Amino acid sequence: MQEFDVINGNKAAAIAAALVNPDVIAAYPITPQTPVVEYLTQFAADGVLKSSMSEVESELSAMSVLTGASLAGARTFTATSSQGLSLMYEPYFRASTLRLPIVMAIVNREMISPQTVWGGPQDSISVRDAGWLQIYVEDNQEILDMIIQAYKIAENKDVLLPINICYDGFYLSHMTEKVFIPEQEKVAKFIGKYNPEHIILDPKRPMAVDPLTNGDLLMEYRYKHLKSQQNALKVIDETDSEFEYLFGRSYGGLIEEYRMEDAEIAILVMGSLTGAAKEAVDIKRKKGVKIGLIKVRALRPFPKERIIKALGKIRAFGVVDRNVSFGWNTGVVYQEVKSALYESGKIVPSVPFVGGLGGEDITVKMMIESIDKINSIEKNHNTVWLTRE
Amino acid sequence: MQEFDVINGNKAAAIAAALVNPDVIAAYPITPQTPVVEYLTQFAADGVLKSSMSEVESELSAMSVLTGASLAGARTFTATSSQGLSLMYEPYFRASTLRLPIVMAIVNREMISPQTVWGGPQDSISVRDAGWLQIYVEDNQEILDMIIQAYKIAENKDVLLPINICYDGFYLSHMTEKVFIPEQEKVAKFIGKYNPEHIILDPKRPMAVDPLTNGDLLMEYRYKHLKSQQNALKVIDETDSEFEYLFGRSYGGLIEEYRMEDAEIAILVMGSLTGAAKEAVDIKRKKGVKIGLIKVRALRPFPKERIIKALGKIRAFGVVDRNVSFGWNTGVVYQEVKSALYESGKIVPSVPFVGGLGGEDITVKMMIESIDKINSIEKNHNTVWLTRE
Amino acid sequence: MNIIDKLNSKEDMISPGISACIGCNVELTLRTCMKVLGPNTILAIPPGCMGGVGVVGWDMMSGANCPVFFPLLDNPASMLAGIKLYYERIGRKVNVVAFAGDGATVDAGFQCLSGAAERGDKIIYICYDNEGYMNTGYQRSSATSKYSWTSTTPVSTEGRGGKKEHKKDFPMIMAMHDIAYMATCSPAFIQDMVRKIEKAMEKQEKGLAYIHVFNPCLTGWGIKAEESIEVSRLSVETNFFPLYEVIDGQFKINKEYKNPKPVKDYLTKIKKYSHLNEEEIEEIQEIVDEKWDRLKKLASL
Amino acid sequence: MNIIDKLNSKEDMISPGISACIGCNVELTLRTCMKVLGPNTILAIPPGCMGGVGVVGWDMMSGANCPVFFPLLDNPASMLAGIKLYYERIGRKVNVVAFAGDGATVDAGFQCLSGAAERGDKIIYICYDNEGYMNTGYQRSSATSKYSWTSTTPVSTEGRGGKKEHKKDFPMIMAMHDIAYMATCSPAFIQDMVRKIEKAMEKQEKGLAYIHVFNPCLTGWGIKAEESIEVSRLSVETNFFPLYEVIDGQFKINKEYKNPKPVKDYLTKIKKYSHLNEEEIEEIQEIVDEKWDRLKKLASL
Amino acid sequence: MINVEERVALMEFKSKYIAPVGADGVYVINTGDWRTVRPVLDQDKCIKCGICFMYCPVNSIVKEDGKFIIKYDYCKGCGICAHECKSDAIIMIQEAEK
Amino acid sequence: MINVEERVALMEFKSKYIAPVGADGVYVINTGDWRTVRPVLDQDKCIKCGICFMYCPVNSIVKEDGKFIIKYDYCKGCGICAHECKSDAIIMIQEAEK
Amino acid sequence: MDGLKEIRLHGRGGLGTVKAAETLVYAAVMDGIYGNSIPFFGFERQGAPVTSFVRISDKPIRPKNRVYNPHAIVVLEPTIMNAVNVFEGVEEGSTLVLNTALKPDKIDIDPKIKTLAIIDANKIALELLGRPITNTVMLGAFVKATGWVSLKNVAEKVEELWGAKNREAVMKGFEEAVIYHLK
Amino acid sequence: MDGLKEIRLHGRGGLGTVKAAETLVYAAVMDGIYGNSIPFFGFERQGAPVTSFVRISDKPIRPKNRVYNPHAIVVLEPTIMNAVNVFEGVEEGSTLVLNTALKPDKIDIDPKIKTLAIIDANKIALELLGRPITNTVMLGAFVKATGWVSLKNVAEKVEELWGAKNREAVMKGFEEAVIYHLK
Ligand SMILES: Cc1ncc(C[n+]2csc(CCOP(=O)(O)OP(=O)(O)O)c2C)c(N)n1
Ligand SMILES: Cc1ncc(C[n+]2csc(CCOP(=O)(O)OP(=O)(O)O)c2C)c(N)n1
Ligand code: SF4
Ligand code: SF4
Ligand code: SF4
Ligand code: SF4
Ligand code: SF4
Ligand code: SF4
Ligand SMILES: [Mg+2]
Ligand SMILES: [Mg+2]
Repeated sequence: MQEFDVINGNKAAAIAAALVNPDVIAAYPITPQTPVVEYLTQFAADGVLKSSMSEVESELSAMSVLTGASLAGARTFTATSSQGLSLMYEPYFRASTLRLPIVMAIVNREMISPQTVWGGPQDSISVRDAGWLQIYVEDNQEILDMIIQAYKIAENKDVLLPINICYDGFYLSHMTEKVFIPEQEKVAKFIGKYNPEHIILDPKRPMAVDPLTNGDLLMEYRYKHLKSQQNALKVIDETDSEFEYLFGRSYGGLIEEYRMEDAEIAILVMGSLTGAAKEAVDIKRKKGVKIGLIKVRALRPFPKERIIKALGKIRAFGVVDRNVSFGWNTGVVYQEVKSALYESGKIVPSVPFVGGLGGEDITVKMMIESIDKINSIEKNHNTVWLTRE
Repeated sequence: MQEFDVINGNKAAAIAAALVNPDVIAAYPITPQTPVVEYLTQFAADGVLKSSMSEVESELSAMSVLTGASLAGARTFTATSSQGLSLMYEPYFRASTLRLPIVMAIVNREMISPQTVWGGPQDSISVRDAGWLQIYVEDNQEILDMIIQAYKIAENKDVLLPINICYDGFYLSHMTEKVFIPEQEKVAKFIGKYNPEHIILDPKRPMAVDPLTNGDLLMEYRYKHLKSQQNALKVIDETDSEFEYLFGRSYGGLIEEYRMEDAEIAILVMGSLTGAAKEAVDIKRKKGVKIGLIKVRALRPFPKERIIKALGKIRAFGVVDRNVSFGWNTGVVYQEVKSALYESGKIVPSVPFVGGLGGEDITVKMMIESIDKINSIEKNHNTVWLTRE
Repeated sequence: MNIIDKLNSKEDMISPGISACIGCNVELTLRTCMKVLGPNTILAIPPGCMGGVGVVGWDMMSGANCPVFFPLLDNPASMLAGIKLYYERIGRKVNVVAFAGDGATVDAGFQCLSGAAERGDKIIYICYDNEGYMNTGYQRSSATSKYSWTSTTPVSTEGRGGKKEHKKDFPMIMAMHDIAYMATCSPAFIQDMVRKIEKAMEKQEKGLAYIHVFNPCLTGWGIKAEESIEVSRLSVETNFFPLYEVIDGQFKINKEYKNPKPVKDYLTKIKKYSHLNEEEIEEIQEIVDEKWDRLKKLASL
Repeated sequence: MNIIDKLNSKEDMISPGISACIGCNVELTLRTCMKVLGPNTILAIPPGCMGGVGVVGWDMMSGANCPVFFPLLDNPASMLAGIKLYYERIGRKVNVVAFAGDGATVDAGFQCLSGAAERGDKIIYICYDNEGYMNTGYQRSSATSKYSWTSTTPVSTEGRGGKKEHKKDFPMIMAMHDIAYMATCSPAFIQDMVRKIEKAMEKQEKGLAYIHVFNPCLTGWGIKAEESIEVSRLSVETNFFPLYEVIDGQFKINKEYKNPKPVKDYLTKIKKYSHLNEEEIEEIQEIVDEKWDRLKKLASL
Repeated sequence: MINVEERVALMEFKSKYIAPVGADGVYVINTGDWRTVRPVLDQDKCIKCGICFMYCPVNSIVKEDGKFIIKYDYCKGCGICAHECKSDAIIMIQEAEK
Repeated sequence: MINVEERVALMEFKSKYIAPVGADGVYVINTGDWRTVRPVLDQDKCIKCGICFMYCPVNSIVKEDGKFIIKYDYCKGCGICAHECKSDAIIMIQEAEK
Repeated sequence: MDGLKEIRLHGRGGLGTVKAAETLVYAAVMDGIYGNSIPFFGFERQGAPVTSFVRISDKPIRPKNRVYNPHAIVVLEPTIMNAVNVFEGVEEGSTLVLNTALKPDKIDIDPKIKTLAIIDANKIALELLGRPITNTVMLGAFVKATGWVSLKNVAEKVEELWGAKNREAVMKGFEEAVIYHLK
Repeated sequence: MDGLKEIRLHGRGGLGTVKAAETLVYAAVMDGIYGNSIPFFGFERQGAPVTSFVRISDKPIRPKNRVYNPHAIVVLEPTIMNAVNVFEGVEEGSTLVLNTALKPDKIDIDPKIKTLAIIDANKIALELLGRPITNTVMLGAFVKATGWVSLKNVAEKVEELWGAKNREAVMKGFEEAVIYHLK
């Protein structure tokens, strides 16, 4: 039998990091991520974690320390939320364009203003175009498993990109449930060693990092960056399979399909609200509604092909977004899904939902109502706000 | 006859700001924006500009000073580029969610890495989802005119949002051409006074700014923010007409259509490369190709309806992006256009182009090739990279 | 008017019920400073305990009787600078004041503050130094003192650990910015505090006035609620946190003890130091003595 | 070995052809420091003149013979801290060094540097202070001295203007961070500079070593190329920029002149001060004298 | 099924503001409810020095007609007043359940 | 018309690196070309003090066999050596067009 | 047990309310069933009222949101009921576990409550632990009142977290809680 | 003038190359035609070679990119030709305006150049302005060689920017430039 513990999402993240035992960790506390930092320091004090830790004075420094460490050849880890992510935006963007496979957990928290500390992935979704890989998870087990997978994905020679594992603040970070904990050796075997050959700061192998660069060469690097994102599509799926082989758990890679085999309509979700949505799907299925669910796990790279395929035979779908795209009057995932489907050359009637911002609950009841709505549309529909009644 | 001068884009921006004479200016130098700051200080030293100026120690402070000033009731101005925009991302995002009508010019510059100082709107496009209005312009006259319009749009009671006027670094910022300069009184009359009633820090009217806020209320503010972006769709078009009435120049508002009346295919562009594209359109038109052009001026709010309408009778189109969406293998504007068209319920064959990154030129020749490509497609096509040969 | 009657005559600018810990001396400091500053004040409370306990308010209600707002953790001084610039411009005298934790001041917001200091922005910046990030559960800050336990500088099972570095000497660093006014304060010395706030109000028209208040945190440090003031007093009486001020570059020590108490008297009142051995206490005593000597030198005419 | 032979025996770590202005003494400082530091060094060059002139390289070529990189303007110290942490971890001794302008150091990157100083990150941080943002065309920085013309502190047609505030006293501020080593340098005093870099290398294992080099900028300030060194020397001989060091908290003045030259001798060599009248020169003399007095106090045993 | 119009109406029901401001009065937490021990001041022992007044973190002690009075509305029962009083004029007693 | 495959091939032609590194040797600008005036050292006047060597910003002066020699490859012609030399052993002369 | 049980705990900042909730989940998992818990996160300081939610079920639990309609309410500190409405949203037929020195007839109880467990946890905690930290005592009382998780597994986790004295507190809580069945 | 003319100027950092380019645009606009100019921005410091581009046309100019195939090349400083290939991409039949003290036969000139204007601008600048800043002299020579903009408007703008002495420099440049028609 596998070992398990009853822990919250932050502890799952910290344990995952400890299992990986990265060389350098630098993090700055922010609600709801703070306990990750505290667990890690405690693990270090207890001798369980051997990483070098830097107690930085801000998130800008946290990401900068990791950028430096990664350039020196280190495997690294950090975690942050909302304002912290915003403050580190400059080095965050650059970590990807330098092709450094840094792993960062984002404990999703709504963006100020208004002043709030509660959940909502507006923070990470707003920076989805900074070149990182971004994966959103549903429960504490997935947090732990995906932080481990993250290293293998990010450090893959065909990828070499930083990666975010994003999980909802409070809903997961502070939610306690049972989580299986793999053995450290198995994890070590799974992820292997990080041997950077593409970029390094080492007097034994002197090179310049980031010389001034002409436009044509810059375009070449961009092209390669985009290609590596596309490579990640395959690598994320494969890594999930390899993980399953070794640890017996899998998540479907880029997306998870739930009861989609014979579905006529579909609901697309992301993150911790998937649980309530699955519950609602089961309830409606019992009532004869042929509803299926797609959990979008990878937002970057966007799993265009898999979504087109999954929605191939669908009559109507809806997307529940716990975030907004300010210039569009809908959520962001909905935008992305439309963009994907456009390329397939076929229009499927759709309805965007927005709700659960700033820590608001999205309940099973709201999900059922959403399914009813999806079931009723015949063409594209305006945004529906999911609110408390 | 109107007065004119022969000036570069940065000077056009500085003159526009001086004509508006905002209360508080705070800016930090960065190539290619720097001359804006220098012109403004010189205007102030010469007594032409009466604004209070703050010589901040970073862009984070620049935006923070303006946030404070705007909360106190000031009309404000700043300008930045690339890394500067990245460093101010945290207060930048918040300026919009606080609903402060700050006006900021973005002198577009490619994002590091690689290290570069040359043009490309990757900087502002990457933060398009931070709640600001964003307008992209084509030449120096449009810089000047739009910075003036920006105040009227941003401070409109139905909008009350900050706004970026974005222009290409070097291609416009350092390019010299003839620019008409309106009279200050006329400008003052056009934009009127800023009388903030929605949010203020004033002992005469004590209130808290940004108390801790529950999710349901936060959602309400988000809803209102989204709505104000939608309101801006109308306000941007209207302001353009009012401007035309007073100053005799207009730009089409959200989008400009060029030779679209009888067009069968279309090319969509944004920013300074529009000039080369128009040139190419004229050349191809002479050869009998029924090509039209759409200049996307507003990226936020995204002019969904107007684009759907403009592309209504088109057989095929292409989008030339001087930027990338890392997780998509195309540029961002292309993503947005697909998203818009999806809602119209009709698929028009399309082809995305990416080029001109990091200061690379997009020449008339490249534009002609792109038009040929658009003319040849029958279904959606993969990304085409526009490179030097 | 004596200090009691003076304070008694002033309006409390803060909501009477905020959820600070029972006995919190930061709450006392805030209420006292704001009584002196009065209603013609715009107050910035960055993220931290005071923001967390409701001073900025909740939903559509305010937590204060004057304009109050949340700057970001990293930009209080710059936001204030912008506010003040506008009020100066329109010719209105208003106190533009930050009441910020050590995290916001000494760490995340330091650069903005340093910039404002150099530019001479006419603001009053009060830092309440509780030696850590309390709002997020007591993590280490640059202001945390040597050997302190915090949740990110834990103590091993053998009782070794705590923070390895001594606190950043922030009052001195601010003094070296050559600002209009710099002063240190303690909630145990209310009269001294009131005078210094008044001085800051006077000096603010010349440039930045900075006040550093040392506020032992009951919950984070492990202090009994009723000893809130006693421990604060000990920090001064042991020279752990000397009270001094710098006016136009002139250093002046405000409390000088012929025989300062040993720093041990202070340390042993506080749970976060409970793992310290004699050498460690001795080492802290030495640091305190050295810093005191330097201060004396600077204050010598 | 005398200083000449010592330097002559060292390899030039920088590309022989970089496009710094003709006569730039920052180029001299960089080459000299890097000769001492040698090839076992990882060098950070943030955005600024030295990065702009090619020290980090171009396209796929490097501008140096050792690992060199561009940190951001605002994060050099933190990136170095990360690099050093890893090298410490794997047990390799490497000099991890920033060569950063005053803009990167005193303004945009100060917070990162202050954090690294407090944590005691084992890096060497060299700031070349040319009193402004030269790479972007000479705008004001916090290190710009009082009354300097810059492109953002212009002089009116009546000849009044320039910067209103005096330069942030950054060496002193860094000294008050209680770091392992702090020293000021001048390109006119190469021997002193070489010794201080060596000292920094020795001290770096104890924590942060900070070196502040004062580098008059020909192009920005308006100095004749051949007077590059002469003007640098005058800044020291007039006490405008005293040479001193702080080792384990002990202040030591390195060049003390019985009769320092009047600061006017220095100011009148430089075009950016050409609009100054007698009172203004007098005022700067007073600032210089006051600062010198404070330094003397701190250096007194 | 979700009625969109109703939902949208719900989005505008709570606040008359478009920006996050607190302008509807002062938000007060009943911190008197937190008190588990209660300070009791003995006017006979009191020498009217005002120390308790000066140090009360919640401003629960006021001077009225030359006397110092504890107002219990917000008093959290920290005990500072009792601890600091040099005349032992304040004692702390257990608060009863209501 | 644009051949997509060819264009994409063009995207990978220049660099073997995927990250922006400078590892193909040292980038050198021929700053000797900038020189409009040229320092000329008179060995007879020279007292071998090394001051010119110490202050040359581009390392264009070297000590060889006890003598100081100006290498003109990168010398920008700043004149510092001439200005600092206490023995007037260096003069600056106009550079000729090639 | 049959189906999903939702529980709400009311305590004060610094009294271990969240930890108590997590202990219930742990015990459920050790019992072989399922559970999750989530605190309501406000900005509570020492002394302020806090709330925590628990779900226990014999089937896997997917929703992760707050509890709106609890089947059981645990009040860890007597004076809390002065400050908050602990009965909000309570389901018909629910259980209330209350720390009080008062008798049931002195307490205002919502009519939907059908099972009432009363215990003077302050007294027990003071005796056993020297401080009025009641969470472990209340866990014992909760187990007695509901039987939803096993006493053994609660006690074991408590001992692991806080030592033998607190295990004793759980036991004492179980023993001394008085159960009333209300109509 | 007929159609679009593209011009490339070569100078050194600090010598006013960009300003010279802008002056040409200004003159064109005052002449009633169109123009734009854009500097090639590298990281040039004092002394390093720099480049600037100008377009002049009787029709509005829409493209804003760099000039690849110039119809005229202006070399502001004699030693530049040692450092860069000033003839890159030059169109057949173009004009070269060169600051040099040498005679044409001593200079390596691309065969596509059909008009050559030679002037010892350093000498003139030193005489007139006391410094070898040649941009205004070269503008005069350029006008003489091409006639694309009017001398009057160039001279006026130069006077506005740099005063009467420099106006004189323009005139002198116009007068003293020697034009050769090459085969
Ligand atoms: C950019 C950013 N990072 C992190 C946080 C999270 N945060 C909120 S308060 C706080 C601690 C503040 O400490 P301090 O200023 O000392 O105030 P205290 O909590 O001690 O009162 C932190 C880290 C934040 N709000 N913003
Ligand atoms: C965040 C950010 N803002 C602005 C810039 C633009 N910038 C590049 S170099 C520079 C000036 C640096 O000044 P300093 O450090 O003193 O170096 P110097 O140019 O004087 O050598 C500036 C402002 C930048 N690179 N990054
Ligand atoms: S945690 Fe400390 S500083 Fe914060 S409210 Fe409680 S006692 Fe005061
Ligand atoms: S601008 Fe100044 S510091 Fe920069 S290279 Fe030129 S002389 Fe040196
Ligand atoms: S401290 Fe004691 S003696 Fe003094 S006023 Fe208060 S109760 Fe009276
Ligand atoms: S117990 Fe505390 S809160 Fe109550 S009156 Fe005394 S000092 Fe004030
Ligand atoms: S002229 Fe300048 S560069 Fe040339 S050798 Fe002399 S000092 Fe060196
Ligand atoms: S400075 Fe003059 S004397 Fe000294 S070595 Fe150089 S040339 Fe010779
Ligand atoms: Mg603190
Ligand atoms: Mg500088």
